[in-house]
Amino acid sequence: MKLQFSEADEHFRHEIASWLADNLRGEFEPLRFRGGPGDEHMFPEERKHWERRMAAGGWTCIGWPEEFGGRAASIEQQVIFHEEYARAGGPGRMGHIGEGLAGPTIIAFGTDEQKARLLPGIRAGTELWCQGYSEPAAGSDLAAVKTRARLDAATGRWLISGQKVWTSLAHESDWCFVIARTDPDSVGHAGLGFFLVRLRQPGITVRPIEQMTGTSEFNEVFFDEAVCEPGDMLGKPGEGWKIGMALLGFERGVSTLGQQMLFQNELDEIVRIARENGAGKDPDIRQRIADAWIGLRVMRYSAMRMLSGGADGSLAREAMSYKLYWAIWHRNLGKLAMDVLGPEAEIAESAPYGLSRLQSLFLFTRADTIYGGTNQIQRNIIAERALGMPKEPRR
Amino acid sequence: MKLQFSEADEHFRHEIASWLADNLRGEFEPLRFRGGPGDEHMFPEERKHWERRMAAGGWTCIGWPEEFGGRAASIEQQVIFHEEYARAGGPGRMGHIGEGLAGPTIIAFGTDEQKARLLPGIRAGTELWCQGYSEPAAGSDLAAVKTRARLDAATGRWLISGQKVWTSLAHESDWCFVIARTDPDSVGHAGLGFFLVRLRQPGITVRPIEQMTGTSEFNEVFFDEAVCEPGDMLGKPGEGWKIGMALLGFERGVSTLGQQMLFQNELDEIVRIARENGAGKDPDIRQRIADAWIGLRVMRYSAMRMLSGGADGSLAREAMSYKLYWAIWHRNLGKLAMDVLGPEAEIAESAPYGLSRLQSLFLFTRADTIYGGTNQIQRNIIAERALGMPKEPRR
Amino acid sequence: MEFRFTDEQQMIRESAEAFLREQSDPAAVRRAMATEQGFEAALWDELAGGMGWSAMHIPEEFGGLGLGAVELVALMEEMGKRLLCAPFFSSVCLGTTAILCAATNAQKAAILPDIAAGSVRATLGWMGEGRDWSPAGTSLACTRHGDGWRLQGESHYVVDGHTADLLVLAARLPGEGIRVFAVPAGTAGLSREWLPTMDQTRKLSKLSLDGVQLGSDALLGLDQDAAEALQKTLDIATIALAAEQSGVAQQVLEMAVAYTKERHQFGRAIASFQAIKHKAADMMLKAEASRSAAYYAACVADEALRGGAAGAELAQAASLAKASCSETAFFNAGSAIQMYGGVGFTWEYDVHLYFKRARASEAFLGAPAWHRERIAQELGL
Amino acid sequence: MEFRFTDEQQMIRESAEAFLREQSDPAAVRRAMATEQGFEAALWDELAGGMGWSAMHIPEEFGGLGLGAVELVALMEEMGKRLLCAPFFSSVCLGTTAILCAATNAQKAAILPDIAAGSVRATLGWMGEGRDWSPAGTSLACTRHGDGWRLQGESHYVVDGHTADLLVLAARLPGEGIRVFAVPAGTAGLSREWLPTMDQTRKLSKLSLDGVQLGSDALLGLDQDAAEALQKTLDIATIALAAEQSGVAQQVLEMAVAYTKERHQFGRAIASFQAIKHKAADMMLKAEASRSAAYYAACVADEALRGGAAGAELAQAASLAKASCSETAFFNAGSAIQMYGGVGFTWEYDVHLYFKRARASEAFLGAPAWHRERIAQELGL
Repeated sequence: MKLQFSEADEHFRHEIASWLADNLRGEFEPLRFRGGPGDEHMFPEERKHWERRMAAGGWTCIGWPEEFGGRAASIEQQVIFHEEYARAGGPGRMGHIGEGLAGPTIIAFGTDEQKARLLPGIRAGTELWCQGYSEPAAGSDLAAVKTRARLDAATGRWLISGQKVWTSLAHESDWCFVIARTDPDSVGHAGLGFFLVRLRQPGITVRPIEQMTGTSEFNEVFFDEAVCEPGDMLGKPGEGWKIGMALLGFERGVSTLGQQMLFQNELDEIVRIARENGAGKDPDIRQRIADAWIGLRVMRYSAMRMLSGGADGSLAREAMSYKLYWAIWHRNLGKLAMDVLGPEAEIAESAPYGLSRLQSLFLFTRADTIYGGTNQIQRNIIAERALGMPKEPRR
Repeated sequence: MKLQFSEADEHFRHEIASWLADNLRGEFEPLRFRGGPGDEHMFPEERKHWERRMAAGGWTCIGWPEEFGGRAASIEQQVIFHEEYARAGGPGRMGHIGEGLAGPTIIAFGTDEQKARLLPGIRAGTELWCQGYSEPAAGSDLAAVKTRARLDAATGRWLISGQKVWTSLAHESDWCFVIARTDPDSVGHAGLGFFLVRLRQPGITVRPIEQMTGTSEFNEVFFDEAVCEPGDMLGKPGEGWKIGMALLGFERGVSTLGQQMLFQNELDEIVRIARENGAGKDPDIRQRIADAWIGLRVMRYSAMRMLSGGADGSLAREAMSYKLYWAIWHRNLGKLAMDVLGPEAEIAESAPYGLSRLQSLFLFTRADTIYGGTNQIQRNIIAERALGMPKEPRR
Repeated sequence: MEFRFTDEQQMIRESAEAFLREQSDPAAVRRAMATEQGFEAALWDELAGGMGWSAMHIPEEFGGLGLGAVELVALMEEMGKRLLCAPFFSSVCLGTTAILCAATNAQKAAILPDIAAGSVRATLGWMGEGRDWSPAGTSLACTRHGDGWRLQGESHYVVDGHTADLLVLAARLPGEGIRVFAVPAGTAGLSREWLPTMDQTRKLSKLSLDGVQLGSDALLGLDQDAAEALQKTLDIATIALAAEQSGVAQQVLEMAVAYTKERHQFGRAIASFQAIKHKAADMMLKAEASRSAAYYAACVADEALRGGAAGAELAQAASLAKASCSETAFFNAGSAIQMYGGVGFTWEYDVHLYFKRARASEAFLGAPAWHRERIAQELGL
Repeated sequence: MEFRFTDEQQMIRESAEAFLREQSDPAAVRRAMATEQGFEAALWDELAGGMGWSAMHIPEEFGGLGLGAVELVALMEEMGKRLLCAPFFSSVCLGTTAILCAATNAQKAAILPDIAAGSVRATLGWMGEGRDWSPAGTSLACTRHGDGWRLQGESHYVVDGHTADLLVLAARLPGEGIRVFAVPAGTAGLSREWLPTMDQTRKLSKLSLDGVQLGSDALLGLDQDAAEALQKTLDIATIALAAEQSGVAQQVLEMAVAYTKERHQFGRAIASFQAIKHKAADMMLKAEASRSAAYYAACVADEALRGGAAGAELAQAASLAKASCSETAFFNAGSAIQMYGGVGFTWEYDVHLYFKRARASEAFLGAPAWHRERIAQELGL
């Protein structure tokens, strides 16, 4: 066990840092430190350009195998990439769902044809993805999916009908992956399929959800006999649950490190304000800042431990608590930001309801403990899967 | 709504304060501030004498109706009594189960004969009571009572067999009230009886339980065809649950005020130490002491609100949260005491394992959130009975 | 000692409950909060003039109803439940209380009848940009100027300051403590700026005073240090705000419990899961405790207003109530969002309005840690 | 960066796990804790001499195994799981580390081989009766006396001080900072008193030094301020103690989960109730976080012992690990008692032993709030 990076890794660090210094400037200067959680609706077009600039520099999908355009970067290199990207204030990635979720899932479960056809667009930053998991009646109960997929025998197309919700960036994306029920008589985990669906088609309507911030990062996506072309299903009918679970595993992989760096930027800003406005002299604030600092360090090393586990999207026993940990940590950070700001925390940037970054952070962090599985669901998962405690009796 | 006591009440305050000043001295001096929770095993004989002195002065069972030897003291007067008793350092009452639980239950559910026969001994401080509620396999699940009572048709006696646990002062008491199953085929709340049983008889064995403090306030009580004489059953077979629930209601009545005054003494001691040893300059300790002070005030006024509710042992909706509140508060106080003591908290008073009062407090408070219904059970009760949330489905 | 509402108090409370349920429903709240003014004039006229709420704790000799802090607290609790958008807290709890605590009888006779009638709305400004909510945080400066006074500086976080008719302003007289002034809205040199806030249901403003000239009669009370009167005002207003938060805490509990009884997941109403039930139980635990804290503090405030002995506990009682109710309102509102799940996070559902109010009120007049430190000082630590 | 145990470290860990499961079972713990000495000599001989654990982080040139803090942490974690009663923490983590940090090479060569072999047990005394666990809390006074030194005063809370062979003692030289001395147990003027403790599984003592005369060679290192060496020692020992707590936290979690799977109430294993499951989940959350904290801190301590660059983070790492692991161990042990219910409160069940150890270790070397404040200072607040 050791903390130092190898010389080769430090060379890699220099490479990405230099590239960012050379490229995150000029037209991209206004994107620095923007587009993160709670700010995802900002500068979408500019961030799409940035995605393509990243791709041109060979900095998208660096963890992918080389045969799919990646660098097969080691865990250490991916850590370094995310550190340097965040340090430079790299904007929230428009392509992160494709790079971090859709791509790895296609690599793991797709046919050669699907890989050849779908991966290049992700790698090039030209095709953006969003996810269709949650449904209105099945928030944390993923197995309660009601969206249906019907095979049109004449055309070989799957026709998808139903509704997904909490889909971020749906209005900016080209593709959506959708879990839908292929067997109308099935319940729970069985009878689901995993579909790759083009968003820009008549059968799909995207409706933004206005959040408590007054902004709309999330959407409802309505499917009315939306077409999934032949060859765009991943795996076989009935494998949807298995593929979906693996995807959730990828979600908690390396991308968490990028998230941590955003957290570090947020914490740094809060510490800076506390130093400047006198809040840092308040003993209660001092304790809470120290606690936040501890929590972030712990997250970093927990992620490192976690990443030394399986690379197939399966989660080590220890990794199951990660989502719960960061969600609570981040929610506390949002509150801390307000308390450090003091009376000024209440004042918005502009009328009618233009919130400051830290205000958005504060409000958005209330969603962290809900989406991707509520804290309650996470605790169930930990208790049942990691600790082997019995499931609750069903009625 | 007002805070002041009436002139008559203030006169009453003077009366009890004077009596205590005149009587809690001499032979009783060593009892001051002793015998509270975690210290209940101390000075049992001396405290029995004190109980009789109290009775002689007319200061036992003051809330009982005058016809049973009480003073029919108003809620306000009972508040005052407990305040002054605690202020004077009155010792933990040996007779509190009789006065606060058995007596009111007999008054509410007993026959005239039972009242005439049983109440005077409680009032006089000569007959001490303990309670037989919990069982080893039915900790928080009171309805899972397995102790059986069989009617001996020849003698009219009930013969009781089974085991109770967590019975405090059993080795010092004359009587025990016992909930036992009269109908061997019954389950849950049905088929229970409420029995008044003499402890000193061959069918009963009391075995102390050694606690984490190294002391033994609690006992296991084994019943092997123990005799409940004809006429010593309270109510009818099948009414045990109803009576037991009412008794639990009495438990959360006026006696809570006496408990609060003990809490006040504990808090005062902790504040005194914090002033003396420098802990009071520590911002974290300051916050926690203030929080404890707030909590105790809140308890006082919550109890006052609660006591303005039903006098029949039934609990107002608002009162249901009281046990949970004080248990958590007291547990936090125990930890606070240790942290105020600092490094010295670890040092015991004497070898081999003689703990200081605050150490005992700290360890004992871990039981507060367990006995009398765990915190988890309390939350169930609040959610289901006060908030009307659905019961969990049974398997 | 009687620790329940009198019949009259109970009646006031019930009529407030009925009135607000009708008049301050979510639609009304959303209408009012979207405006810069922050309230609908017709509603104010009805509750102030019609219901007499603005006259509540003004003595009868000054045109009021002669009631006290317990009644104020009962109203504020109900207002919290319905997130009432109206200048009640600013005009009645802050402005009126300041006049009651600081002014001479002659001044009270001159000013209070209009406030009681609801035709004049007052507010209180004292603090600067700092973090100190006590009189020590007073930011405006005053100097003697001829027969009268001159005020200079800024007053921050003034509730409804941009719409109030009468601004009660505390100012620092160098070397001589605090003075409190009654400044009409139209006074020359006074400019008022509405500041949009995260909680839209209560409006804040910033006042700038550039060489404002006031006559000698603008000084409330005598020409002596008014720090104590200001502190008393703030403590009483703190208790009122705490009571409002106790109403918020209770309301979000009821909303969340109702929602979880309806919402089904995993084949059951989610209210049947222990995780949800125990959260609700903790919310109720805190809500009940906070209510006790608010009622106790109300009794103390009542005594303080009437000059009774228990008024000596005012600072402790205010800090106790604020720490308890603030923490509870925030905890309960946050927990309610969690219990609602995804929809709790939308603009469409009302729970975020309560959450934002809970946060704003938690900070206003001092956060829990600030009040606990105040108690620690009172305890001689 | 590699954040997993090497194969060799993993082997050390697994052999410790197997050894302690056998040798430090509850019966052995209860036997040892009931004595004044607090450990069984045969067990010490086996784990020190036999297993070589007392040689772990002593360089090979001084008779040790030449391993480092990561190995120490791996051992301490396993010891925490089994509540080992032995002077490992006192002799290896405190005493030996102090010598490693403070002594000259010649002194190390003279002292360490016996410690490595387990034939000499050391400990460290520095603090007085106060609440300051840093070198600033040093209570003994030393003065130069002829060629040598004279020590006067009391040293409190000395782990195993009444049974150690060699007492490493920090003392204050007025105006010149701290000096560290190696004082053999039999030295004239030194008296040692065992103090019974609430946690019986680790023994504390008080040392009284009344004009203790020492030769010049008793001073460890040069005649210059040793505050930095003492601080480094304390930080490394703090990290070791934190690791032990992480073991305690993990063990009580496993015990409580196993118990609740067996215990039936309301017709179900209580482990099937969400209230129990979610508490267990929170315990695991904290246990995992604490393990990450301890391992990270172990890497930093390793660097610090070897003089590497990351050693500069030592103070932060120690405080991070202690705050995290202390809070977790106490939370988990307390939660475990709650999950056991009534029996968790009895002497008969073992969970109270863990609870008491958790509390004692939480306070020792500084409670979480103390360490968080230290981090706040490091962050420039």
